[in-house]
Amino acid sequence: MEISNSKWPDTYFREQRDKVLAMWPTGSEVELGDAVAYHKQMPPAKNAALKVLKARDENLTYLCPSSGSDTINNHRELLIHLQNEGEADILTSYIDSFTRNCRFEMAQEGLKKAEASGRPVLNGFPVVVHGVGGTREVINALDNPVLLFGPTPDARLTHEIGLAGGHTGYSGGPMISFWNYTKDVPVENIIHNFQYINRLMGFYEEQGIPMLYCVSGAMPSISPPSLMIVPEIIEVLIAAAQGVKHIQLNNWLQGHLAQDLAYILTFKQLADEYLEKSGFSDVETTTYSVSPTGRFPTAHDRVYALISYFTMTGILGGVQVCGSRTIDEAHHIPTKEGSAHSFRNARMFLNMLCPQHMNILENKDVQAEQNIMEKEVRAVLDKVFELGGGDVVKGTVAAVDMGILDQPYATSQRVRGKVLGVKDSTGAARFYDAGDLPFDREILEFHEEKIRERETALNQKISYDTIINDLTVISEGRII
Amino acid sequence: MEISNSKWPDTYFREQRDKVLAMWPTGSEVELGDAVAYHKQMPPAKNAALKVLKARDENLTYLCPSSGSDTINNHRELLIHLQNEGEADILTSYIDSFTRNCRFEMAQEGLKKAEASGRPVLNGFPVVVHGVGGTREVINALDNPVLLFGPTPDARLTHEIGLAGGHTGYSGGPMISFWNYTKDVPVENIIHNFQYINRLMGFYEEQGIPMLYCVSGAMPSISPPSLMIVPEIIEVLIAAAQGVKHIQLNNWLQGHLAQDLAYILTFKQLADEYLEKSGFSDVETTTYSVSPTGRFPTAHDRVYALISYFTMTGILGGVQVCGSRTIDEAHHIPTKEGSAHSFRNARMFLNMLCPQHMNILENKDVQAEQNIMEKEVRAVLDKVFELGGGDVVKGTVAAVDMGILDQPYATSQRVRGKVLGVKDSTGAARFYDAGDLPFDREILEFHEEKIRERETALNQKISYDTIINDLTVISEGRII
Amino acid sequence: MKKPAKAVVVTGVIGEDVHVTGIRILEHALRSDGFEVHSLGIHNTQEDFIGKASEVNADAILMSSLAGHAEMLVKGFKEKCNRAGLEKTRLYIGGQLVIHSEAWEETEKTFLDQGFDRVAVPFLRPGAILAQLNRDLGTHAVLDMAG
Amino acid sequence: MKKPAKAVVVTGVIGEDVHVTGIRILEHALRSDGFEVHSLGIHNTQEDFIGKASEVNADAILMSSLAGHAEMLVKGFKEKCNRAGLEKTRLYIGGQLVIHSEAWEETEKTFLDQGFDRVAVPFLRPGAILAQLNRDLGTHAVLDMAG
Ligand code: B12
Ligand code: B12
Repeated sequence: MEISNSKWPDTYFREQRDKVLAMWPTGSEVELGDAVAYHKQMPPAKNAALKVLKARDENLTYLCPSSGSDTINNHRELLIHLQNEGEADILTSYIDSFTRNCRFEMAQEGLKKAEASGRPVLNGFPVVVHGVGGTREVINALDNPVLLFGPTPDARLTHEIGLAGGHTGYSGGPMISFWNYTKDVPVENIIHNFQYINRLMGFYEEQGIPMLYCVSGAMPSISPPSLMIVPEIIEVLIAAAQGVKHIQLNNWLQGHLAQDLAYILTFKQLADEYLEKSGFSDVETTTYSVSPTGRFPTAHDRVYALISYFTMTGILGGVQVCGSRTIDEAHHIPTKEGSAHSFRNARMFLNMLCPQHMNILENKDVQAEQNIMEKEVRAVLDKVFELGGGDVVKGTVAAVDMGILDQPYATSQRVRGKVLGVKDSTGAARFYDAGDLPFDREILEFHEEKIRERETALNQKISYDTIINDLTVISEGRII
Repeated sequence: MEISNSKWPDTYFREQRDKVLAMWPTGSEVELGDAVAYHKQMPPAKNAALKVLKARDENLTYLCPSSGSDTINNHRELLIHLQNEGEADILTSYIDSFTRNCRFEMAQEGLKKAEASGRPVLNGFPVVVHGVGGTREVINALDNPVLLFGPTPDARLTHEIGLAGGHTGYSGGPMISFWNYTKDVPVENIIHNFQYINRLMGFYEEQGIPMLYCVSGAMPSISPPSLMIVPEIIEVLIAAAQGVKHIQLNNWLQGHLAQDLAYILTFKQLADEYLEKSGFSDVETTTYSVSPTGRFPTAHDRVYALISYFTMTGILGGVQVCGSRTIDEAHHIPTKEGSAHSFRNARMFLNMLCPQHMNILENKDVQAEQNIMEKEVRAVLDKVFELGGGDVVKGTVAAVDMGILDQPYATSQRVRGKVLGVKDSTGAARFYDAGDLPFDREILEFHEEKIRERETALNQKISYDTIINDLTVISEGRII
Repeated sequence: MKKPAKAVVVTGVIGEDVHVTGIRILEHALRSDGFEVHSLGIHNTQEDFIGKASEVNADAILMSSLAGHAEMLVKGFKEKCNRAGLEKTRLYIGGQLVIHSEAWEETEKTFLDQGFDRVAVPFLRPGAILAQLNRDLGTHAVLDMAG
Repeated sequence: MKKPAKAVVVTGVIGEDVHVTGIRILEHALRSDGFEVHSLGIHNTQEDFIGKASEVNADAILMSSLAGHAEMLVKGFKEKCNRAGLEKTRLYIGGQLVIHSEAWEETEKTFLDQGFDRVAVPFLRPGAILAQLNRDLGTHAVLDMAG
């Protein structure tokens, strides 16, 4: 499939939409004129893009969960509870994994089971089978904005229905969906699906309805942040090309304070720089942070500490939106009670630290991390542009093929998978193997040095067992 | 009563001991030779003073609760549970308030009730009525050091029995006991009682048994830290004069990160400096931090965040021992389960942050706080020395009288009580009224400026209601 | 010139307890609401309360206790009040009265049985306390305070 | 030259689930313990498992599922295995099988009824899994791993 980073012609978009809306009966409910009207009558306070800009202007940090339930009732009750009891500022419709993979018939079957049994069956909100009307039943019951949530190779129909249903943004992206959510789908196909989604958001923007698009890049697993920042910036540029105007920069916190803060700073600086360079100077960027997706501790007392810990990082990083997992994370889909407790914990921590406007970003450890991170990102990203002859999409397709864009523990067989991360003696993520990434000696030696330090601390060579252990060590109650 | 800061002659000490040991029958159980022998056979790992020095050398932060229960069984079970389930590194025997006030007959009555009813009746461990034998039943069951805990005007017999019983330190001091634990006792009497305690510890040190003495200065209530540091340094110098060799510097965290960190740095620097100046260069000082004693939130999810929050401050401040309240704090004497949950929460946070050895102490906000704090402490302390003609004890007695040593919300009628604190717009404690403290214009203007900022933020003048509200605002879920 | 107080109350902390913040805040609220407040501070015996109440002819005694020993400390207080001719003086107690967790009804009953007219549930806000007091004494609220 | 494996297993994730970390770690442990591991990765149908198991004549199938949809995804699996002549192939499933909180016994029963020989409780460590597997297959543990 031939693909590039240029804006889709209306005609092409229209053809594509006809196919997509035909994927499931509820597609026929989508009528853009009506959707635009629906959004216009919503109070601005329910628009996620406007709300995060307010946070940026007023130096606020908002709290945002990532959860969803299957039936209209369960989902509405969950979000109302999160809004009123959990004091969550922005809400989410986490999409179930059947819908994420366009297995709508399975989603429907699960939904029926859930309605029959009265207990949750699906791991998220099946927005497509609920259709526009069902989705609006949820949105209408709330005062806060709601985002669609969750990477997936094909969220086109999900967006047609989800946005028409009143969601004002989405979190996910083509790169993360490729690495971590598919097995054998070419990256160009997934990018194409996201160009569709981004174009649709662009259309809403053209109608005067801001839509918040939150890129995700890649799922971290003891990954030096450049492994996430590079694909995230690629997602940013793909979105901007289709007319997306409000982009949220997702920072995947892994626990090392200096490295996580440097991630937030470096990503924002370089995203804005590459947007500017590529001629998208009218795109607003805001920042979001969320805790890692490695295995969680099972004990609530410990998880509360993690929730507080990652809230701390988000606040010190000055993000506009701070995401959080819940005390149910290790066990099952978050209940509304567990979610509310979790967000009250995050809120308390936030209400202690936020008003202080303490700025530790000039800390030398943070700057050292920033310095190396920036070099890594530029090295890879510039290579991608070079390979694409200036076109980031063409470059991406080539770079994935050559392992210049690479990820550890990818689910896709189309990924080189040579890169591997390990923690250094302070718990920061370093390259154990930098695979075929186009790094110079300085970068490589930096990581080798850190690895040596860890080996001295352990007094043994780092084995595959060390690496595996690093993946789950937080669930055992410590960063290292 | 004529009193000065010179070491007690043995003869005088002996006379005093005879009187004290006669205060309650169990006094006769105390035999110093036997006590020394008992301590000598204890493993060094059970000595608090040695353990905190290890922490200082190895850059570790230990966790320490502050709790105690009434019967031998309850108390032993509580401490074993805290040690094994709560992973607490140093344990405490929080002393009940009857014993603290030498109402031993009431303590005995309460203890009988507790033994009869099987439920706790006293708010701490009545060490005197339990006697040396009873106390050792608890100590022998543990692997970690145990401290006596809690300010009181007269803990002489408590120390005779508590130390002979195997405790290896104490937290409390004459100044805090005067301001916050008495109604009408002259400060010189309380200092005299503490000279006794300190001399007793000095005796153990002379026998080669390190004893950890943790000064406490004054209970904060929206108090600029110099209000605590000054009396704490006075307590340090009184202890050193009687031969105490291991002193722990208690930092009362009130929640403002920059101010709390500056407290930890300033106190340590000046304590060491004044010890040196006064010729006590062989005293080892270590640092301890603990969360405030203002009203706690009632909801566990919020308290967990506070526990994590204050653990963060302690770690960033590099303290050797980090204290913590529990999720039971607002409700009742901590249960063993509540305590264990609380310390597992603190431990998780510690295990995330500590290994990073992140140093933010050169942060400019921290340094600004340090700068003003140091000026305040020197201004008052030097005046105290001047009033005492170089004798800190004589100076203290005079300064209290003149309101040069002063506290807000003191319980003692003998305190001037003109000083009053209020939070600034970032949640830091500032002087609303500096009373008769010998401050120069620069210091006063600094605080006035901060007060003005708060008034602008509130856009109203600060009223007594604002001040009162600041006292309990954390329990409502926010620093300001 | 200050107008006469609408009612006279004696406040203080009983026993060896040092928790004074709560009652101080309460005293502030009481004064602002027009009560004449005689404050005893901490470390008071039953006799201290009774002596002051008789002296100022108090309409009510507000006794605070947080350290958890209240039950042991108030034994026989009501009888002593009666003997001192304070039958009509209303007796209030509040703070955090017991050290263990038990149903509030149990705690309340314990102290009602001891002869107190009202037992304040922990954490009760000054506003709510003033409202109750004005109702009981038939006085008019001056402040309009949220509970 | 590598010595012959002590037993042959097929591993993979069923359905639209992407949780691969757990089974990958398990595969690593299995290989280190001398098993011949045929890994299918994520996004497999029942047929994918059966096809590979028949092809390599597997002693056991280890099916992983975390996303919470396992019950819907394994329906009829045992019968299909039998029809494919895999009666003797032992069927294992593990991960996090249901999305709601229920007693483990219930969950276990659900999947035993579906024809699985063993259902792994969530968070089970590789060491414990290897031990069980060696017991079931009568093979000898090579690694000595803590549960
Ligand atoms: C601050 C504090 C202290 C300070 C007190 C400073 C001071 N001078 O006031 C210090 C550090 C000195 C202290 C010491 C101790 N404390 Co303390 N302390 C607290 C804490 C954290 C807050 C109390 C407070 O100030 N609340 C804020 C005020 C505004 O609220 P309040 O007092 O409840 O008063 C309000 C209402 O209750 C009501 N009210 C109060 N009195 C009355 C009376 C009447 C008649 C009415 C109608 C209403 C009323 O009006 C007020 C305004 O709304 C509480 C736990 C908590 N609640 O978070 C523990 C707590 C009360 N302390 C406790 C204990 C045991 C002690 C100690 C014995 C040490 C120890 N073992 O922990 C020592 C006491 C030594 C002694 N001799 O008394 C326990 C009490 C146990 C229990 N009752 O179950 C608590 C619950 C902590 C705990 N979980 O262990 N403490
Ligand atoms: C990491 C993670 C992810 C990563 C996965 C990365 C990857 N490629 O593996 C990402 C971010 C991609 C992800 C996505 C989603 N996740 Co997820 N995820 C987790 C998390 C946090 C940890 C899982 C993990 O890696 N554990 C570490 C490994 C080592 O342990 P393990 O997998 O349990 O495996 C061990 C044992 O179970 C055993 N084992 C495993 N399989 C088998 C099989 C056999 C036969 C045997 C014998 C043993 C065995 O051996 C392993 C070694 O000890 C869990 C929650 C938690 N546990 O903390 C949620 C969790 C599993 N995810 C969940 C969900 C719902 C999702 C999503 C659907 C999104 C959403 N709505 O939350 C999507 C899935 C989309 C899709 N298409 O599948 C839910 C599942 C609900 C449930 N089952 O109750 C959980 C519990 C989180 C939650 N509370 O909601 N997730």
